[in-house]
This record gives sequence, structure tokens and C-alpha cells, in this order.
Amino acid sequence: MHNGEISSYGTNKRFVSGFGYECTLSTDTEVIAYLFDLIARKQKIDIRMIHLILASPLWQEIERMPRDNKELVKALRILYGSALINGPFSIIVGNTGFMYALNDRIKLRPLVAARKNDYLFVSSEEASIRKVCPSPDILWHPDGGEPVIGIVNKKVAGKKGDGTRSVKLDDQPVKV
Amino acid sequence: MPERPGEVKMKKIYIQEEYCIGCRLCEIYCQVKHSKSKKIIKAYREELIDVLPRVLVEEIGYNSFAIQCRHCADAPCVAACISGAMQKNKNTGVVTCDEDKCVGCWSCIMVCPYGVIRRDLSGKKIASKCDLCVDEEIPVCVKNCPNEALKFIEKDENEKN
Amino acid sequence: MKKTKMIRKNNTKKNNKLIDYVIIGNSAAGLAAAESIRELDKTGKITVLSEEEHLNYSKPMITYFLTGSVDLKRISFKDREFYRVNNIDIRINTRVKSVDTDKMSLTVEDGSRIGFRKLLIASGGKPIIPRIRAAGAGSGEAVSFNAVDSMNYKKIGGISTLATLRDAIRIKDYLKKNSVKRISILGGGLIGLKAAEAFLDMGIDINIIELADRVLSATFDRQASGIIEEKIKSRGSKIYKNNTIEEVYITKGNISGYRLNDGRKMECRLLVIAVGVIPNTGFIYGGKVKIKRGILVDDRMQTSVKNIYAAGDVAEGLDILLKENKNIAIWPLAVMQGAVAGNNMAGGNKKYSGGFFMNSVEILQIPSISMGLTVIEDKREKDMEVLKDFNPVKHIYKKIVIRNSRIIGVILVGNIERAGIYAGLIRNEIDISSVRENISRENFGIIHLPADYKKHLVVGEGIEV
Amino acid sequence: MALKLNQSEFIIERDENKCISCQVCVRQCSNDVHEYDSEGDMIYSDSLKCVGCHRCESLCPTGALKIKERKSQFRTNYNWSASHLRDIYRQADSGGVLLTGMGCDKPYTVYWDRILFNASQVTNPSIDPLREPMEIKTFIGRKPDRLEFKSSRSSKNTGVRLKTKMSPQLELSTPIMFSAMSYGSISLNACRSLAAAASQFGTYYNTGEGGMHKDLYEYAKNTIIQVASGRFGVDADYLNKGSAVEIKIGQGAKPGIGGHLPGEKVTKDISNTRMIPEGTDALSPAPHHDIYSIEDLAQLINALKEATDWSKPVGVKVSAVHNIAPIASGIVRAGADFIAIDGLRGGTGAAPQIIRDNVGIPIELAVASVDERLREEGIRHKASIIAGGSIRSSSDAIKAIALGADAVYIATAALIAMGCHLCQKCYTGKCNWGIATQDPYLTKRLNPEIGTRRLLNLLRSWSLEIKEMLGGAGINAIESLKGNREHLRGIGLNDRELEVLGIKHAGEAW
Repeated sequence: MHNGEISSYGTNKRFVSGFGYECTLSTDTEVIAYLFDLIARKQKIDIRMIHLILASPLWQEIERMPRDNKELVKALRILYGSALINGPFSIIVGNTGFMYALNDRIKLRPLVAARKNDYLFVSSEEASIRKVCPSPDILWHPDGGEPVIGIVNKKVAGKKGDGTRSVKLDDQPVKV
Repeated sequence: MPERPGEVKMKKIYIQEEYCIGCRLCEIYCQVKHSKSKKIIKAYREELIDVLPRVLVEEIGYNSFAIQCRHCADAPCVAACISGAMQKNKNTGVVTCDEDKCVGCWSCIMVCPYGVIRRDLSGKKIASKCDLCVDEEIPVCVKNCPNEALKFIEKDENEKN
Repeated sequence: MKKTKMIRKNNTKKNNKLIDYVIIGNSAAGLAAAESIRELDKTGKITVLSEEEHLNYSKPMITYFLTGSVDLKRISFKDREFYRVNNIDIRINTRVKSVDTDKMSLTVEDGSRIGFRKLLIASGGKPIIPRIRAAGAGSGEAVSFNAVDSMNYKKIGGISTLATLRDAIRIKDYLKKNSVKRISILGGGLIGLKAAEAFLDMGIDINIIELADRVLSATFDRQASGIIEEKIKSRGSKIYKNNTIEEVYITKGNISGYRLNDGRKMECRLLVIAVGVIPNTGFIYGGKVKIKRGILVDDRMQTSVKNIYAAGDVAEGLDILLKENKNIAIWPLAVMQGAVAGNNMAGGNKKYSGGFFMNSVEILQIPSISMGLTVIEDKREKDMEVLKDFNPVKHIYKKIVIRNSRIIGVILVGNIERAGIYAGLIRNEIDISSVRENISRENFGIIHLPADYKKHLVVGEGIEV
Repeated sequence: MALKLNQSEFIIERDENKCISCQVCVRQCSNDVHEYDSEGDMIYSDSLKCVGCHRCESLCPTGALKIKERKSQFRTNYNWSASHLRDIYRQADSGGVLLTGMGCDKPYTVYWDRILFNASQVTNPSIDPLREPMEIKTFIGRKPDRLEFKSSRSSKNTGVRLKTKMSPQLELSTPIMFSAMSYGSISLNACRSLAAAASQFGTYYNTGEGGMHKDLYEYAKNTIIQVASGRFGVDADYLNKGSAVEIKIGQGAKPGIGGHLPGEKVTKDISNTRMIPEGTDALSPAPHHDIYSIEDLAQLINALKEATDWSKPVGVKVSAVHNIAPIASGIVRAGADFIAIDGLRGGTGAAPQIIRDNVGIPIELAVASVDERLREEGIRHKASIIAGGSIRSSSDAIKAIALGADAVYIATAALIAMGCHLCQKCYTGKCNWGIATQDPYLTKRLNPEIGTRRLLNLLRSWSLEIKEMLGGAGINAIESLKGNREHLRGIGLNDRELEVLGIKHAGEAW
């Protein structure tokens, strides 16, 4: 699910097609899925670091990072520059194992997240979250380029048995 | 030598010889500046350009430079002037020749070690030298040097550069 | 009046009879000293004494006054404002009779005495008046004296020197009253030629009577003098060389003619005596102040007596070419010496770096400049060398005298462009062996100079000079 | 002597009531076109010697001079153009190979002028570079296939550190570099201007085949040193001085042939820098006599990496020829960290006119096909592509990057910034602007302080323009422009050209 137009679509498309992905659907959202799949699955980059590629911090922030982080983010940006998604977007990517939400790095689109017990809510508007969960434990507006990651905790899910998946929320993104 | 560090802090004209291309535009613009009409074509046409440039270009082969009065701190020309025409202004430090006082005895030409004072025989025989274009933002020779060989800066003369 | 009130105000503590700085002489050296004293000592009392009645005037400009190109106002090189701004007490018509170096005081002709803490003698030079036999003009007319000398020459109409402004004024009046077609000048040296320059400009012919074999013999060689003599003769004026005046004829108190030592008799209504100048030291007695031709001074312009200084045409400072003290009576050195004297009198330690002879004179539109030791034909040492460039048609002559590859003398006639470059080379004793062949070129310039000295002149680095 | 059939190519118009006979033009023309006649106080001009460099026109204080192409017409003939006739006249005169300078000036399609760039309207907002950060920092060098990480307990971050050792990269503050112009074909003042501008702006300049002059050691950090077939000035010290090594296989203006610096131009200074005897012709052979196949190139690349202790990128410069795509692929596989492709219109100090004007392909097509081929082979990310010959403006640069280049090389543009007027007579060594000459009377005319300032201004204005265009298209990082052909549209191009360029025709939406 994606809200916005990707200005870097041409570059992203070429990047993923270099790794065998075929962009056939006539929507730019398609490339985000492939990017995610390429980086997370094929390139085995930890999901908590993907935002450093898709919405890489600005150089002026990178310059101010401590040495190790700078080296890391710089290398990511050198190698995966073509994977940077430029242009306004707020995306939610999910599968059975996780839900991942991300805003473009200069926050040209809204994104709100909230949590109640082990439920994680993500939306463009706060109102729609309130509709579903009137009083969440915590509600926040992630910064540009700051992901919201919910990883389904296999053990907990088994006990409930009611098909609901509880979310282990301690998997924070790599803060740099 | 006359170039003792002057009491007066002033901007002077300095040259980087290696960039003087011997085009002599400095001479031309100096003549125009000191002509009556101050318009280049009119000055050259009507004043038969016997207006002397106050800057002098010397050239041999590819070595060339423009040289003009250094407005020395201890100016020998001021000492040698018998009529009081040659004076160094206490505040601006500029050495100028008062055309009404100068009698054309050429003592200043006799003592100036740079040889940058010339005999102006067009009117009433007076010494002609650089007046640092005091009424201009920057001297016209500096302004019109196409290669920025001439600079108009304040430099601490006794610091060894 | 305003000036004197200001002086009494600021030195009441000190013995106000004693003047801090007294300067004898109101010309180049004297006023240069006054100015440099004031630069260091803002409050000290400065008194300048002048035996003449004019505010101040520049001696070399006398001939320009004669021709009228300069009037009485314009002849002074420092205006009244100069004295006021520098708070200088100028006393004209104050001729010094004697200086007592023990009591550090001097007496003026009117008998008054002035005590001083520091004295500068800048009394300049006096014209030399040779003794010439005098006689009536043939008709046996009695003449009250048998010879013309320095004491009585002023009493004879038509005889004058051209050393002071008063001389020039008298000559100008004399010429107005008597129509004089030809003026005789005794002495073809610097002053004689300057006088000649003036009279020729005024359209009056001249006779120059010169003891040596050429005019400007002190500084010009035969070729250089030849150009000037040619030009003078071409204007109908005459030059009598190897000659002098044997006898002067006086008629009714005025000069009417003279006889040369080769016997020729000349008719003459005006004779200008210009044989030379000697330092004006007559008023210094007691022998404490060492005097050779001029007053001997060290490189601070101090005489042999402490707190007594001398500068200008009266002094004898270092001649950097002869490496000894020599009386060089020229304006630029007077100003430099005065400035050094004043600086030291006021507690500074400026040094006088020495000087050498130089002169610029223009005769009938031929400018000429001579510097240093130019006449060496007779005492030619082995390591001396002369470069010449002579173009009689264009009246251009250039002579450079070199001693162990340093320039010590220059004569420029006709083309004096950039002459000062040679002055710089002489003063800084620059070795020119590397650029010998360029030195005497017609369009000689800085670009022809030895690399280091050229760099110094053009961009200020190179050598420290 | 037999009549020379060539007429003058230029007319010098001197406005009589403006000319003040000040002789500035006489002194400034190294081709002795102007001559002062003292009797008449007049200046006469021999237009046959005029090369149209406009030096006199620029320095004339009263603007009295105007240089115009003479264009006296032969009978119209669509087959025999005027230049064909003139070339034959010159060849019949000299019997030699006609030499020329600068880049091909034939009217082949200039694809830059047939490509339009995109801008965002409504669906995605454009970004204002004055208010938002706009990042054009570019990296040139080899990239690994993937990155590995390792956990790290140091407190400042949450447990992740880079494990892979990145190969050395060139970090450019703007995707623009000065391409190879040797000390020898251009003056030391010109080299110094390029070097100083590159280091002050944070980009790189290229020594070309001329070696590195000791006065320019201070700029070594911003220098790409070239190793050409002549190996001029190449030793261990030289290799280790620069920040990157570029093996010169070819040059856009003269693909397939070597370089020739006439002996007279090899002054003492140049012979020291190039380590060749003074006065000898500097002939760089083609090909490198140790590279007869792609494997040899791999060996040379490896040898150079060894010699520089793997501390700097080693790349290859080739001219754009028909099989540039497979050639590029081979070069990447041979281990090159970057490929510099020099197009048909790349400049030169001296080259046979016939080769300059007829051999090689335009850079636009070369970059497009190389980027496409490397992407198809999945190795595009391994090395950087630098497009050169000729980038004339910041829009050319934007289009080159959108077609797939990482950065652009500019040289002719840099010369023009320093005063060049494209008179194409560099080989004569009489460059009146003091650039392509070693004559001290002329080299003084380029004051490096002014040269540096003008080049800095050029880089600054192009960079600002690039940021404006990026922002207009809603992009705030140059990485999102690289190979982004979606932002290009062809105009007046046929389908095959569009296909080679990989861009749609103007009017087609995505």
C-alpha cells in the first residue's frame, strides 16, 4: 500500500531489473515491493536497517554521525544509492511475519502509528486509528525516514490460538 | 632607500610581474583618465594624446611590467623639490605634484630611483607623475589590467614576503 | 598677536629666556629641521632666524623670479600656514653677528642675545667676490677705490651677484631702468649658467667669462659642455673660455666696461659675479666648532660641539663617493641633512646616509643632469671605465663613469628621462657588471637593471636596500 | 611561389572612427595579423593569418574590432561543401595530414539537444533547492556486490557495524570532473587553474599524458593521474601521488590512434615532467604495446592496483566506438573501478581532422548502450561510468547522468571558461589566450588566480543548475537521477534512436 508518486522510479526500476525483477504492472508501487524483496530477502539486509537504504539520511546528518555509523550508512548509500526512493511516499509493507511502515526522508506525506497492548496500528491519518482503537497506549508520528516495524512473535502467537498475532515491539530500528 | 615603512597606512599599487602581458592598457587608461574629456576616443582624437601616462610599461621579450610612483614614505622627490610643489599628503600618504607651484626644474626626475616622473611639456612644463587616482574607487591602471597583474592593496611593506 | 601668546603659555616652567631650538637660516635645511623637530617634540620652542626680509624662498628659484615665471608669493616653498601649524617663531631681518659655543648663546646684529639649548647652523653659502682692479673709464676719472672686492662691490652700480632674492630684485629694477642688451657673467659654473638660463629666457644676450676651458667645468666634460656652448653661441651670445676679468672700468659710479686677461676690452652695463659660493661661517668664533671649507658634522649632523648641529650648504657631510666629508651645496641634501639634524636635536636617532653631488639645469630647452664624479679625465684610476653615447645632432649626450663595476658619475644632456634610476644605482652602490652593456642605452630602464635590484624596485622583494 | 588557393576564413572589420591606433591588437595577436604603420598612424590587418580567436576584439579598449567569418561562397554544391574544397587546397599545398584541435564540428545530430528533461507537476511536488537540502555528492569507484555486517557492542549504536571493506572511492562534491589535458598540450598556468579549482571545489582534475608537474603536487589529493601508452612521467612516486589512476586507452577526438606532442612544444620543464629528452616529439603509440587484449588490460589494472597498494580507484578511459557496450563490459570484468567514455565530439590538442570528424560515436548513445548492457549483465553497480566529450552545459550533464553515467568529464567547457574561443588551432601552439601553448609570452596571459576563479564559478553555476533541475523533477539526491530514463523524453528522434537511448518520445506518459 503506497500513497504518493516516486520520482526516482526510473532509477529504482533499473536497479531492481538489474537483479532480474520485471516491472510489468503499470504502477510505481510495484518497484517498492521488489526493492524490499531484493534488499531484505536476496541481499539479506536486516529489516531494521532497510530504512537506511530506502530513505537514506541526508549527507549533512551522515557527516555528524559517529565514525562507525557514518562508515555503515555511507557504504549503504554508495552501494544502494539507486535503491533510494525519492519523492513523497508513505508505505506499508507486510507479510505473515512482519509489518513495516516508512515515510520518505523529508516527510512529504503523513504517517501515524499507535500501539495498544500487542496491537500495532499504522495509518496516514490519526483519525482512522482512533476509529479502530479509541485510546491506544501510545501514538506517535514517525520522523521522515524513521520506520515503524512490527515483527510477529511466533511463540506468543501460538498460545492465543485465535488467529490474532501479537507483536513483539522491542525490535527497534537501527538508530544512527 | 626611500621605501622605509611609512608612518601613513595606505593602499598602494603592487604588481605581479609574471602576469603582466605588456598590452599597455594601463598606460592608455591612465592617459584617458588624465585627459580633459576623459573619453577614450575623444581624448585620443582631439587632444592628440600628448597627455602623458603616469604609469610606464617596460618590456623585453616576454618579460614586462608596469611601474609607477611608489609614494615613498621618505620621498626623495619631496626632499629635492625646490618649489614645494611635490608634497606627501600627511593623511592619505599620496605624493602629488602641485601643477601651479611646479617650475619644471626636473630635480624630482633627478632623484626618483624608479624613474617614474616624466616631463610634461604639453602645457607649462611641469613634472607629471602618478597621483593614485585619489578620486577613483581604484586606480584606473589597476581596474583596467586585463590579467589582474596590478593590485591595489595595503601591505605591511617591511614584512618580508 | 596670536603667535607669541601661544609660545609663552607652554614653557613657563623652563627658564623662558633659553629657547629649546634655535635655527640660523630660514631655507631648505633650516625649515626641514624645524619640521622634523616638531614631529618628535610637539611643545619645544623653535625659533628660526633669517637675515633676509622675505618669509622664505628657494634659492634655486631666484632665476625663475628673474624671468617672471615665479612671483614673490610663489617663490616661497613654505607658506605662512607652515609656521603657524608647526608653531615656529620666525624672525626675519635678524642677522647673527657671533655664536658663543661655551655660553650656548648667540648675539644678533642689533646687539640682543639669544640663549639656546640646541642650535642648528643652516646659514647656507655666500657668493665669492674675487678682487678685481678698478679704474676710471679711460678719461682719467678719479675712482674712489682701486679694486672691486667683497666689501665694496655693492656700491658700484651694475655689479651684482645672483645669490639672494634681493640681488634678483635689484637686477630686475636695474634692467627696468637701464636698457641693457648684453649682460656679462663672470663664471661659467652652475650659478653662472642658471643666470645665463634666466637672461637668455628674457631675450637678453650674455657674455660668459670662464676661467676653465669649458662651462660647467666642475661636472661636465668637454663634449657635454660643447653642446651647451653651441646652443648659447647659436643665440648670438659669447663665451670667453680660459679667461677672466683683469680690470673693471667705472664711470660715474657705474660699471661701463672691463678688460679681459687676454687684453680685449668689453663694453658692459651689467656684470653678474657668479664664480662660486663658500659656506657662510663668518659669524662662528672661538675655534671650538671644527670648520674645513664647511662645518664638519657626523652622521647625526652634530658639529664638534655637543648640541650644536649644522646642515645644508654650510655643512660638510659625508660624500659617499669620496668616502670623506665634503661640502656639497645642493638643495636635496640640504633638506635631507636638515631633517636628520632636526630629528636628532629632538631626541631621535635618524642617520644621514651621506650624499653626492647632483644638479639639474635646463639651458635653452636642453635639459641636463649631472651626478657624482663625472670629470675624471685627469685622475683616471685603473679600475675606472667610461661609457659614452653622443649624438650631437639631437643634442643628446650620455656619459656613465664606472669604478669597480659601480656607477660613480653620470652626465645626461638632452635626454634626462628616468635619470633618477642612475641616482638610485649610485646611492645604493649597485654592482652593474652583469648588465654593463645596457647601462648607457638611450631607452635605459629598470628592466635593464641587475635582477635583484630590479626585483626590489618592481615588486619590493629582491635585496634590502 | 605558387598561388595559395586558400582564402582567409575571417574578415577583420576595424571601425575607423573608433580605432585610436593604440596597438593593443598588434601586441596581442600571436599570428601577426595586425601591423602598425607609423607614418600614417594606422593599423593594417592581414586577414589571411586570422584564426578567429577574438583576442584582439576582446582587448581593444574602444571596441573597434569585429571578427566575422568571411564565407566567400563557392557555387552552391550540396555534394562538394566549402570545407571539402578548402581541405583539398590545404592538402594540395602541404601534402600532409591535416591537423586540427578541439572536438568534431560536423553537423551530426547533437542528441543532448533532442532530449527533454522532466519536471513534477501536482502528483509529486518539486523540491526547492534554496529551502531543502539537495544532495549531489557523487562517489566514483568499485562497489561490492553486497555488504556484510557484524554486531558491535559499542554503546553509540544498536549493535551493527560494517564488516565488508569498501574499495576506495573518489568523493566528488558535484558530479563534474575536469578530464585529461596534459601539461604540454596546455600551459602550466592552465593546469594550475584546473588543479586549484578542483581542490577548492572538492572534485578532481586529470593530469592527462603529461605527468604531474612538481608545482602541482600540492593539489595531488584532487588529481586523477593518467597512465597512457607513452607512460610519460609514470613512476611509483607519480602513481602514489594522485587520488586515482586512469589508464588511457582512447580519446574521443582520435579513437584508435596515439597522441603527438610536437618536439618544439617539449620545453625543459615539460621534458622533466614527462621524463623524456627535451625537444623530442612525444609520441604516445596506439595501442598500448602491452595491451593487445582484454586480459592484458586486466593485468595492467591489477599491476597498478598492486603498485598503489589497493589504496585508490584504478579506471580506464576509452573513446566511444561502435562496440563500446561489450568493450565496457569487458573493462568492468577486467577489474576497472570506473570507465571514462569519451564521445565523438571530445576535444583534443592535436589530431588528424579526418579522424576527429569521422571516427567514433556520440557520447549520448554510448552511455545509454553501455548502461543498458551492464545492467543486462547485472554488473552495472560494480563500476562507475564517467561521460565526456562533450558536455557543454549543466543540462547536458543532467541528461548524461539520467542516461546512466555516474558523473561527467568536462574539458572543452573548462577551456572556454578560461578564455578559449574554439579557434581549433591548439596544435600551432600560438594560443592567444595563453592556454594551449608553452610560449612564455602567451602563457602569462592566463593568470591562474583568474583561471581558478572562473573555473570555480563554472562548477558553482553548473552545480546550482543541476540542483534546480533535480528539484524541479522532485528529486533531492543525484543517486535517484542516475539511469532514471523515465525523466527523459526524446524530441525529433526516430524510434531506433529512442530505443538506443532507452527513452520514450516527448508526449508519451510512463
